[in-house]
Amino acid sequence: MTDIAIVAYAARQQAEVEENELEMIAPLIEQVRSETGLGPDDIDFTCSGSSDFLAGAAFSFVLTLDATRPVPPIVESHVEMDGAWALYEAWVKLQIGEAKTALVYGYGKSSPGSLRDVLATQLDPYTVAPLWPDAFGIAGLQARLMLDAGDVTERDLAEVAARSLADAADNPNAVRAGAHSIDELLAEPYLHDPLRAHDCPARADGGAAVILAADDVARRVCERPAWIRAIDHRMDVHHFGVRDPRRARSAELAAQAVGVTSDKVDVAELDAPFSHQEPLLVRALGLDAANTRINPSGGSLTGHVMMAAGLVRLGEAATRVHRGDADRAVAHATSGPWLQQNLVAVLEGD
Amino acid sequence: MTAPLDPVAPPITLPPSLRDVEPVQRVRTPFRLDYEVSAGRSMAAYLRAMKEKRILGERCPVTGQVFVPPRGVTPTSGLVTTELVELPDRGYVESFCVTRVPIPGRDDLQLPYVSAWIVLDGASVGFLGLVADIPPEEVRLGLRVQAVWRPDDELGETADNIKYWAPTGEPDVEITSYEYVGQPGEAP
Amino acid sequence: MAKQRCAVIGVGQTKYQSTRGDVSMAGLVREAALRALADAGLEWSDIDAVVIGKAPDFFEGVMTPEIILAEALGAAGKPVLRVHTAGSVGGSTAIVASSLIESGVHRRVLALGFEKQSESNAMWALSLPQAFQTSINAGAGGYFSPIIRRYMAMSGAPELVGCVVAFKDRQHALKNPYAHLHQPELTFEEVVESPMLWDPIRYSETCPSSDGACAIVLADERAAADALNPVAWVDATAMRSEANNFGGRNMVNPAASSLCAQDLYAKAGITNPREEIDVAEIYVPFSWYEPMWLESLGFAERGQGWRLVEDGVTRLGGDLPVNPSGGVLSSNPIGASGMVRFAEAALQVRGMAGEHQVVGARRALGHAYGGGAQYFAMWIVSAGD
Amino acid sequence: MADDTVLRGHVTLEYPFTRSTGPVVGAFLTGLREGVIVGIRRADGSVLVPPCEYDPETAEPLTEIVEVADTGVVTSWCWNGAPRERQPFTSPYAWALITLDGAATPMLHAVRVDSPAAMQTGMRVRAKWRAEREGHISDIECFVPEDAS
Repeated sequence: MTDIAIVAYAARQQAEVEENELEMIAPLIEQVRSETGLGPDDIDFTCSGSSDFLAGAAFSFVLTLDATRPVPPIVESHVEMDGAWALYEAWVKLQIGEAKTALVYGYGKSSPGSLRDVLATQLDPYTVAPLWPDAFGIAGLQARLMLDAGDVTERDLAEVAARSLADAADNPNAVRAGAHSIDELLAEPYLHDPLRAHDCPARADGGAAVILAADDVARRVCERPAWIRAIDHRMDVHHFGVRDPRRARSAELAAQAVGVTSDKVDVAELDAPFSHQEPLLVRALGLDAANTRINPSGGSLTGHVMMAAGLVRLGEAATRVHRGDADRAVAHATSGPWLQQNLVAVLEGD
Repeated sequence: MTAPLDPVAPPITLPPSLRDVEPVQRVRTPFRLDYEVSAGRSMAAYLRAMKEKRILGERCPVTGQVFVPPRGVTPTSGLVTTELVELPDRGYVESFCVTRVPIPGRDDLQLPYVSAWIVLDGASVGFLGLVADIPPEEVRLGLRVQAVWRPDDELGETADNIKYWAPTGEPDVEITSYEYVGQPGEAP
Repeated sequence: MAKQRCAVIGVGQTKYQSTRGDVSMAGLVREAALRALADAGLEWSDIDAVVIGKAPDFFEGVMTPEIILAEALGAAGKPVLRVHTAGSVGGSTAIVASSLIESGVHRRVLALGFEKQSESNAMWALSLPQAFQTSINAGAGGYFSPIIRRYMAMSGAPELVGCVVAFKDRQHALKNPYAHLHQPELTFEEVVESPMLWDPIRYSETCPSSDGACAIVLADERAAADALNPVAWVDATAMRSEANNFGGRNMVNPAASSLCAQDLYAKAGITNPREEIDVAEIYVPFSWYEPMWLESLGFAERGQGWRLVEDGVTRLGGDLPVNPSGGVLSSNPIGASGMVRFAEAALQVRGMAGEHQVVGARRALGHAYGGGAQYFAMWIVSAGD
Repeated sequence: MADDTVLRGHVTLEYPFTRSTGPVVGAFLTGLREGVIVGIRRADGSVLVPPCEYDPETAEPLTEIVEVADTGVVTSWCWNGAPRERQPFTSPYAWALITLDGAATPMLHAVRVDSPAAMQTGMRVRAKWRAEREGHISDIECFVPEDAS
């Protein structure tokens, strides 16, 4: 395997961004380029992730291509997925050995449409989506199953929220933050019983950009590259009756494939849009919560950009390796209802 | 190997209650999503100028190319635009299509109609518009045209303010290269 | 790890038609995937990963439909990627799948492209209402007509060259059981007389709107050795993208296209494509794009591509058959159309193209493009040694 | 730029999609029109509702459609206190996973009760059928507690 690292990361999350998607993503690309000194001509491969259903337009990614300066033409691809999977595609390209550097970006604006309704169109279109179940209702069913089974208590969920909100205070990209006692949170009314508002993701507009580099290039442009030691992703079945919502089997498989538990994990950035999904993922990935700092950024609970949240987790984990805060970090991305599809990566410093 | 069109799905068996009834084969699933789209900074300025019958483009900070309509970032730089420039409402037809099929939501367009890429004087790229006041068969590459605006009381923050483009009567622009976008004589 | 060799060991297609009313989306993709597995002699459990490509999700009104197709594609517990690069997506999807093999990450990958356009309709999905202005371009024809007009003016090509291409591809389609348009009675005169929709594009010079899916099984060298049928080696792949509109852009022969082809040939060791390539499956949704792409792809000099069409070079039996399957002009399930080109190129060098087989084809080009002729994906496949 | 405030435009994307169902999903919808609920049998004998065309684990095709009851047990629920446009009701109700008698796995639908206090995991419910049915998931108006009038 070729050694490939995340060498730069930039992101923006905001409740509502007034710029269009192109204006929103271009400065982030510019930022990772200037951090690494890699200009448009120095990038061998570009890959992005976004969704037409968020933009409300077909072929919406064609409009944001201009942010890459695609004149002259570039080697480029796009996934209709979270940018984390664009990073995976770029990682594969770099593994072949013909490309040394890659620009990856993901973005989405949830504010123009109603994301909760948009996500209903991701469900079985014949027997489920026609009822237009919203994303919070679907997540609430999963939370209740976990509560009923004793996997978690409502206090556990409030603890996740309180810690995330407190950590988010140090994250300029968080859209929700602050110090709250657990009892204070538990006193809040239900939004969608059993979920309270702080159990649900703080939707945001925004995006993230990352530069990947191989071997010597990574060492040249970054003081402490975050080496991608392993990366894997898996899909679960969709049918609501078949999946055990208390588990994320695809996350378990991906975590095993990358060897999460083979060594101590200093930091884990998990894409858990709902509070109950954090303990579920901690268990699925086999993390030792007592010795791993979970979501020091505040996580998706305090700022969630659809189609970029996973790439943000990769970037946040890499940043902690860059800064020397962590030697070994785990990053996770997810897609689909009840954590149907999951990606897990292990990042390490030298 | 199986023959090309052999069925691949095995037949299903039904319980007695469904054996003698007409099977459902289609299901209606009406779809509707609503969006409030933000124009972005450059486009907002462009649309507001449109209301005053002015056309704004943006200048690429690297190449100096002028793009219209402005989208906030020029593809020749990848950078967010800082300079907007006002362009005249005149130009030439770079190429065009005579459309004879109706399009959804445009029942007002009489067939056939001519849609054209119009390069405004001073712009580096074509700008999409309708050409009228001339029989479709007389529209040609290089034709000089000028904007015909909607009446003042119908103007809004929309590109639809330009009703169509009409011939100016000036001599045609001599096209030196049919392949390249932009002002004649500036092809690479 | 050095770059691994990659081979096509299985191809599967559905019958393309305007409405596949007999199947769900799952049933549609399943049909292509099962046929590809059968061709490869594999079971679901042999597949390491699935790469799905399709064009806008609005066609089916399902966001990221790969989420609901996991069961149908045996993808439970496996990696699934979803590619969307506009019209070129079928080609890009095959290339992403091949990179999973070339990188050594996986040994057997299922690539699949599909579109079930009949769930809505193409004109709606390709001309969605936009904010701040009403649309004046009617679908893809409205976009590409002005470009074709420039090519006609630049090349001085005779007016009926587009009709020659359209008639040729419909004749080819008669030899392809999967093709959507089977029009045995069609005459050249009928092609010429068919109504102008997007002048200078006639109705007969445009592609249909199809339901359909296409699947390819890709394998590494070791897995290819166990393949049931002859394999096609992937000699080279290339992708390029460029901006939609900028001063000096060559609309007729975009730099992204010609540079993509140059890169492809360099990787495949091809110095004279006209001599070294036996058959080409080129993405031609509007007839005039055949001569245009022939020039861009280095098969003809600038402004001369139409001569190959006129001289019958691109007919089955000609010196460089183009789209013996009938091409996009005869079947167009958008998300799969590019992959069909790639798959048909592979079938040719495997000697498995049936009635539309180009005799002795050893090396073939698969090509796809999308957006405003901005996105390009190409591969060269060849027969084994 | 003189005026720097946000400028927004409205877009409505709307289409009356009509989907072809294939035989398996079609059988489920045919059943709804006829006032019965059907599932599909897996190799181990268990019944999936709604029926799935392919086995979720083995990817093998499933073919045996079987009838299940229109009564069952709530295995999970979430209160929808502020229903959104197009959802089954305009007044509050619960989303629920319901395992029907004879089925091994739950399906999603709405349960109509007055308040979350009336909802409980493990409660028994029955389908409330519409009088006019067409072969659509909303042919079941909702589920209600089994003993409700």
